[in-house]
Amino acid sequence: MVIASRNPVHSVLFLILCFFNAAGLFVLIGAEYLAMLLVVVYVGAVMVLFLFVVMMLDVDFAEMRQGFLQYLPIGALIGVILLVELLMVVSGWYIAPGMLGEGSAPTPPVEQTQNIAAIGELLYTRYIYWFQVAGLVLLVAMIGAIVLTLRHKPGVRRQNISEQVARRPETAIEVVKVESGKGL
Amino acid sequence: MNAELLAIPDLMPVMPEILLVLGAMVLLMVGAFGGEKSTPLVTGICVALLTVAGLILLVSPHYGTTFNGAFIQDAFSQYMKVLVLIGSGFAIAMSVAYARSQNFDRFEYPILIVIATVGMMLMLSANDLISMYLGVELQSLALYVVASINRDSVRSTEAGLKYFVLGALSSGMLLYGMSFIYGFTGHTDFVGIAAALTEERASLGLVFGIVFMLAGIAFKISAVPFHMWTPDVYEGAPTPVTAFFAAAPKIAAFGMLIRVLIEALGDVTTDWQQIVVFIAIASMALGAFAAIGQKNIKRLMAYSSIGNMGYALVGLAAGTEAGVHGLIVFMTAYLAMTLGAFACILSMRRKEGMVEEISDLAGLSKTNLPMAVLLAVIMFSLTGLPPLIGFFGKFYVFIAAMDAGLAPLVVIGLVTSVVAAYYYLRVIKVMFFDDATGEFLPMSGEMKIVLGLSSAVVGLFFIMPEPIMNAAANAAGVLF
Amino acid sequence: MEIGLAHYLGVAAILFTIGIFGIFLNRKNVIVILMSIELLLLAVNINLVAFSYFMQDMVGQIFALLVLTVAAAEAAIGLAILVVYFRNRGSIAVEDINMMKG
Amino acid sequence: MNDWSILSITTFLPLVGVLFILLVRGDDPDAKTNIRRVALITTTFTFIVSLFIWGGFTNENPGFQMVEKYDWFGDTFTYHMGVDGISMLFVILTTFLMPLCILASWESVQDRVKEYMIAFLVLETLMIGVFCALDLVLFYVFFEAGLIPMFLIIGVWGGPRRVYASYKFFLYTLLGSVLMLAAIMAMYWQAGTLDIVELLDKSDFPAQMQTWLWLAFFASFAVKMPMWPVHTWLPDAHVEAPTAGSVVLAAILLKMGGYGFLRFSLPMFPIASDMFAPLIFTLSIVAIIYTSLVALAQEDIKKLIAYSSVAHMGFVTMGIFSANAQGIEGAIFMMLAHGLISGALFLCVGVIYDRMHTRQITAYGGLVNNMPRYAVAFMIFTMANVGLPGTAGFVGEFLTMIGVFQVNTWVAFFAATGVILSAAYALFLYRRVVFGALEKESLKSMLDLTGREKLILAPLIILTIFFGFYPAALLDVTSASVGALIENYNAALEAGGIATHAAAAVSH
Amino acid sequence: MFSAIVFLPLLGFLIVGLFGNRLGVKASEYITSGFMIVAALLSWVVFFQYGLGSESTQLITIFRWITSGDLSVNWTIRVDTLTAVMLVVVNSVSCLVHIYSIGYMHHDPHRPRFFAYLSLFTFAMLTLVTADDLLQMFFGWEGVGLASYLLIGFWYQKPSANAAAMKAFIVNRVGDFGFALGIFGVFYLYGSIDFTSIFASGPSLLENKEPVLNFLGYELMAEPALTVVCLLLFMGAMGKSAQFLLHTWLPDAMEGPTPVSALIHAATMVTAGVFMVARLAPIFELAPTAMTVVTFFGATTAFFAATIGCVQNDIKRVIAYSTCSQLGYMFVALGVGAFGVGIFHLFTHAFFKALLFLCAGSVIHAVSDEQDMRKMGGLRKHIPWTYWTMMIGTLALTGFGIPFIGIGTAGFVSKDAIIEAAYVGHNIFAGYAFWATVLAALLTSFYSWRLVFMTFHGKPRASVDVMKHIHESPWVMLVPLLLLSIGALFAGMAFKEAFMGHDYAHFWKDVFGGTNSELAVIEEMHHVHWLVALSPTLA
Repeated sequence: MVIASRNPVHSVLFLILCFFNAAGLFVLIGAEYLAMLLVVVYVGAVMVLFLFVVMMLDVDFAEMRQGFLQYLPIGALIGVILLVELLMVVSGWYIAPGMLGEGSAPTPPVEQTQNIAAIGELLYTRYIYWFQVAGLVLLVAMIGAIVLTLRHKPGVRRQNISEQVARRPETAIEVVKVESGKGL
Repeated sequence: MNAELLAIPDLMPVMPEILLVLGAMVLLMVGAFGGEKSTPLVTGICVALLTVAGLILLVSPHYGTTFNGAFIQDAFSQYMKVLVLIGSGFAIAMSVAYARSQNFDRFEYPILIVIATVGMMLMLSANDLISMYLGVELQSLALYVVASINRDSVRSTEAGLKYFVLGALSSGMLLYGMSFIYGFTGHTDFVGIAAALTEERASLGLVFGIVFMLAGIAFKISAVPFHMWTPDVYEGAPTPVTAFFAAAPKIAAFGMLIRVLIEALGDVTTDWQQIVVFIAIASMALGAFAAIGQKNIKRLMAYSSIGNMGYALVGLAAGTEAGVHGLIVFMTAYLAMTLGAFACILSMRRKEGMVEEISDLAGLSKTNLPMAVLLAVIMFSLTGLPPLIGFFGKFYVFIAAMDAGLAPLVVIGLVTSVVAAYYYLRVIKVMFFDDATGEFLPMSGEMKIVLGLSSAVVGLFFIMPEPIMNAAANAAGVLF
Repeated sequence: MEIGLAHYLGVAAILFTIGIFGIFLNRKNVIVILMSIELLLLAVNINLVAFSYFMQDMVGQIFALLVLTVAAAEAAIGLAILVVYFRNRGSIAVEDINMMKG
Repeated sequence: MNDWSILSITTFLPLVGVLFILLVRGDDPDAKTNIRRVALITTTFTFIVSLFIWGGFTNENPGFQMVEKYDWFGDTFTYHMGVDGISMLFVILTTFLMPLCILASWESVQDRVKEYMIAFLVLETLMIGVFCALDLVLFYVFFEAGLIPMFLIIGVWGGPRRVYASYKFFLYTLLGSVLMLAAIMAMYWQAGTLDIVELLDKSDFPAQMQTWLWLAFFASFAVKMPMWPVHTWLPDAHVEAPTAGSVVLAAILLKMGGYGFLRFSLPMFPIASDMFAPLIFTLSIVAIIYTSLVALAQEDIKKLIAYSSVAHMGFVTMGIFSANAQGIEGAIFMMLAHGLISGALFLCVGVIYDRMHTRQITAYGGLVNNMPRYAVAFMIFTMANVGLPGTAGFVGEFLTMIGVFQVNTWVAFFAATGVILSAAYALFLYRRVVFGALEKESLKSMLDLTGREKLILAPLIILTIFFGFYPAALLDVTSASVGALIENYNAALEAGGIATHAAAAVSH
Repeated sequence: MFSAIVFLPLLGFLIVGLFGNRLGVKASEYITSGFMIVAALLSWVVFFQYGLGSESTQLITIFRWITSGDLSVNWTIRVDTLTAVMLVVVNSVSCLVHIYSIGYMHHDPHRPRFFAYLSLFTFAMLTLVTADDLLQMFFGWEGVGLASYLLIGFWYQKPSANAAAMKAFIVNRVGDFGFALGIFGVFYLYGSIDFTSIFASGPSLLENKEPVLNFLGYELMAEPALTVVCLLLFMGAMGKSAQFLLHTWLPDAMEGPTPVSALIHAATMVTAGVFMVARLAPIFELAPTAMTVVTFFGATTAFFAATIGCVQNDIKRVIAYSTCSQLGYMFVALGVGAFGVGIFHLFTHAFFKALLFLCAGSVIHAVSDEQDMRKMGGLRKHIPWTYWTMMIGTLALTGFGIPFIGIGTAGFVSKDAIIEAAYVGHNIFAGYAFWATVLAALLTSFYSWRLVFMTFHGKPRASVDVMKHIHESPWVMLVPLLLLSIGALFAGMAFKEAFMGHDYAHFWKDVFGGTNSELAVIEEMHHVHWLVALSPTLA
């Protein structure tokens, strides 16, 4: 429904639902921290952002579905083929026995460490590099969003404190010598 | 908690990147507080930063891996990084005059380019799927913004939007592929993947992973069939941005592609060779044929770059040291030619503003002979005529492919290059054979420098080929 | 029935397909495309986490965490661009993104 | 004997001229004159230097002489120059014709003189380089780079349809030569070297591969020659090119194809050459007869001569692939002679074109009345073109035909009909242009040859006739190298299990 | 001396050709004519030395021409009897034509050019007849073709002249096509193209029992191969000597000035084909089939051309067709193996045909360049010298003489001999040739006398205006006429014994290969039936 619904607002809501489900799955396989993150970050932040934008842009949704069907047959065909292939690939998937725990960073037993602690331990030591780069990515996102959307609207009055503080009589008052008999 | 985890990693190999990142942040502050006035200063310092980083790389490179193998610095990454830095540096320099005339002299622009450059450098140094992905994203996000930096222009923002949508899609595919590879090998670092792969033959899952990953990267290098964004973005983005897009990110993506395919997946060459061959053929053909009808020179360059990526992929398809060597030479050539060409395009300024139709170049040989000659040299080089650098680039790529038994591919490549010759010739024809329709404003100083340098490399490479050839050979050598 | 790796991967595959489907079939609204991308990334995350769990390897989860981060950043940028575009063009219908052709 | 790199000096001397031309400032008539002078002096000097090559050349030595070899691109390819009996004369031909070309464009080119002269000088360097290069890539570099100046010469200083012509020229040639490039790469892969000398020494490519390589090289050289049916670029290029451009095109650039066949196809792929000889013969015959007939129907003087060039090149290819001494030496001689003669013919056309600015045959007639000297010169070259004995044109034609007769009489039979046809079109042209009453008003004011034009044509006349009577001057140079070439060729064929023509022929 | 004979005309050509305009007309005429006179005298000396004397074949190599592989060609002067005969013919006629032209061409502004061409032609013809190899012969062959082209097209403002010149050149080229192929064939068979080695190794070729030549897909044994080669060479001869099918250019060539017609199209160039076949007699003899074909074509041409000659109105064309016809006679003689006879007819024919042409020129000159016989008539009184010399020429052409006692004009002696030779010839076309030649002789008489009567007798049909201007030619034109008349009258009787009589062997030495066939023919000729001998006279 995320992609099929007529109204984008509904789409967003369905997407949120989807994320919740995924979070549930994460919990099932012991990735509690990620599940929480998914809910907090995605549902809490990103999806709200989406919703905000959708509403802000206030698009004309009336003609949303038109034209959808015209590409449907071929699109569906491709989609189905892709899906079947993927399912074929993954259905037979198994983890080679020799590979269990042979990864770069074996999961510590649940009894010893909690999931969040395990992640933190790795992320801040061995994988500090990725952490830093991810930070950088967020920085870029920030700069980008600001650059693109922030605009100084002309005509809006702003308070400039330092200017106000630095105000001096010389700049504030204009002494005009009025010639007699002329007026201003 | 063992000591290994707590030891401070060796930061020396990462020096250039650290320098750039810190510099970028400082400049951000400068810009934020300095306001619009500080733009020239920021721009200048950015170029300086890039230069310094390049010099560090050139003069005292520290080879080695660090951050537990997530980051690698070797001759290959060194060489490619220098290329990237050159591309970025010149791109910033070229944008100065443009920015002044087009009212988008925002200080964020050079900073974003610097950060994108850092992203590219990380891509080149990535020795791990995650590092690779983060590098890609760092670069891509910056580029999305840069593409739509001229936010008041519909075309610019449309370009940004297109680039973003397709770029994000490609990231998704890249990631999906990566997840398969991870799932199959149990590792994200290249060494581990390579080690896992030597033990057993590739399964269907791995092949799928590779396919998705290649598709993702193909987006980044705008190879067919993932090229759709290229012409539109080239045309829509502000010209200096296009110049930047055409040069540095392609090189970085290619470097990354080479490393992942050779280092990590070197043992399953047969699995990806077919795909690369297909993409290469499709790119070369599309680049050659689609460009014929173009009127806008930026679109022309877009198709040209698609085609060129096809040629580069030929070298990769060979999968041999010679192939990589050829590819590196080719990318060097490509960089020089692209920069030169865009220096010319950026100089197509008239009193009433920028123009970018090919027909606007008419009679350039009468109004501005040096520019016409140099652009012609670059066009001939793109055609692949000796003794210009474009010829040697293609030559080395093709000879490696021939060596690898890909003769049909080579022949197709050569034939498409003849087709491509047609539209390159058209540019020359317009400049030399047609009558002038109007004069351009004189070229600005930095354009002259960029154009001069790049066409010097293009035209005179054959006299002194050893430095580049040896460095490239060196770079290729470390991967095998 | 034991829920195995294949099931997780299957779910991810379906999500991924829907995502792709959404991008290519959508002719009307760019924002849906952005959401489809989120779906793709979610699929990836499910994959990663599943692998991580069944291989007993933390890297997968860390990868997923980073993907999550980046996806958020991407969404921000994407929306920003969308907004800017909307300001210029007054529409975000896919059909209208056609200033340049060729 | 090779103390001073004479080949490199000859090759790059014109570039020195380019530097001097670049130093000339200004666009006024004086500057133009200076530019022309510099170009003339450079080319003349180059010619003089190149004569030392001939002077130092040992006829008896079949191998390469005056060899220079330096590292260039590491071990892939080297800067390797040298000449042997096959190539040396082409170098001389090039250097000899260039001053004449410069002189020929002395007055006809007034626009962008500087660029024009630079283009020509660069072209000269590249052309000499082609004949001197002893490394495949080096060869290819020179071979291909020649396209650039020629493209510009046709395109910038050409006639009304110059764009079309230059494109056609460029793309045809490029398409052919990229295939050759593919073959070069395959050779490198197979033999591990691109050094021509080494490749010649051990030309033992497998038969199957030879076939492909041969075809690839053929694609390039056939276009360059040009052979039917890929000749169509030539008439257009000739018609549109400025006079001197036509001269260079006809006299030298076409020869690269023939030279390539001799240098590569025949010695390196003997088995394939033997196999494809019938193909070549067929195409040559078609070229000779068909293009002669086409020439007969032309209304444009230059086009007519261009078609005649195609026909003559048919003789050359035929001679080369007859693979015997007469055929090959004849082909070489023919190329040299054709260089002089067709060059001269184009110069003759240029003379009247400069006066009338039209190349339509119908625009002329009766020129002998007021241009008797011109008529004489034109007559001599026409006759040489026809292949009248006593002119240089005859010897080559005769030798190629006698050579091919020993291989295949059908071919000789049809080639000989070309002799009739060439007489027909050449005389038809001559009659319409030169003979008859001087009726057209516009022609009456035309003046006879100027001193400059005499200076251009005189050496060509002298050489045309001299080599007609004493071709040994050239044949002696080539014989040793050709002899060695044939010997190797036959040896390779025998090794390949193919009966050679020599064995089949009657013992004398 | 030999070099002088050959190269004096060339020298003349070069001097006048390059500097003619500066030297002036008079000087040009005198230089070329002077050189020619010297050359002519020298060639008579040679004739007496080599023909009548006992000098044997001599080769003078001048320098190398073409060396390529096995092929080696030199510029050589070969002197033997055949050459000597041809030298005499060429140089004498040429010399007289030069002198004649001084008078005939005196209106023309381009005289230096004309004389240069004449000398060039003579030089080319001389290289042809002195050639020691096929290629040099080919050089001369084409050289005369060129000169003929230039001379026919001398009046370049006349479109018909240009067309005729082109036609001559191109038709000749068709013949050359065969000649060239023949040369290739000879080289292929013998590995050499110089006469000395060909003749030396000629018969040995026949001993080879393998197929020796693959010609156009046919594997040929030695004899057929030789036949093919000979036929190809003969094709060249047909072109040059205007034989049937390739004769069309000759009548058209009459567009050129009359002295040119006399020199080229009567006396010398057209005989090049005859000369070539005679020169290659040793090869032709090995190929009987080829000889048969030669006979056939010769006979056909002799008859056919004569029939056309009967209906022409242009005075020069009549003579041109007669030339064609006479050349046919010569080939008949060659074809049946009577080489000496053929050459003898060539020799005598040169005198009387040149005479006829020059007379015709004189007539034309007299009637203000009118060539149509229908507009002449009654000229006998006005130009008596011309009339009488013309009579002599006609008598010689028709072969007037008294049978059995050996008195007669030059034509009588040689033509009779040919008819006799045809009668006794052994190839299958000999009989055909005999009847063809006899009939042709009849027709010859008819058209010759028709010409004389139409021109000189009857009432003047020219306009009054023209008649007023009729005048006898100057002496410079008449002297050559007289000299040629002497030749036409007596050359036959004087040299009969040498060419085909008892001095045959001594005269010709082994020029024709020394085989016996032609001796046999000569021998038989002397014993033919009286009726046969009489037939030409009757005719």
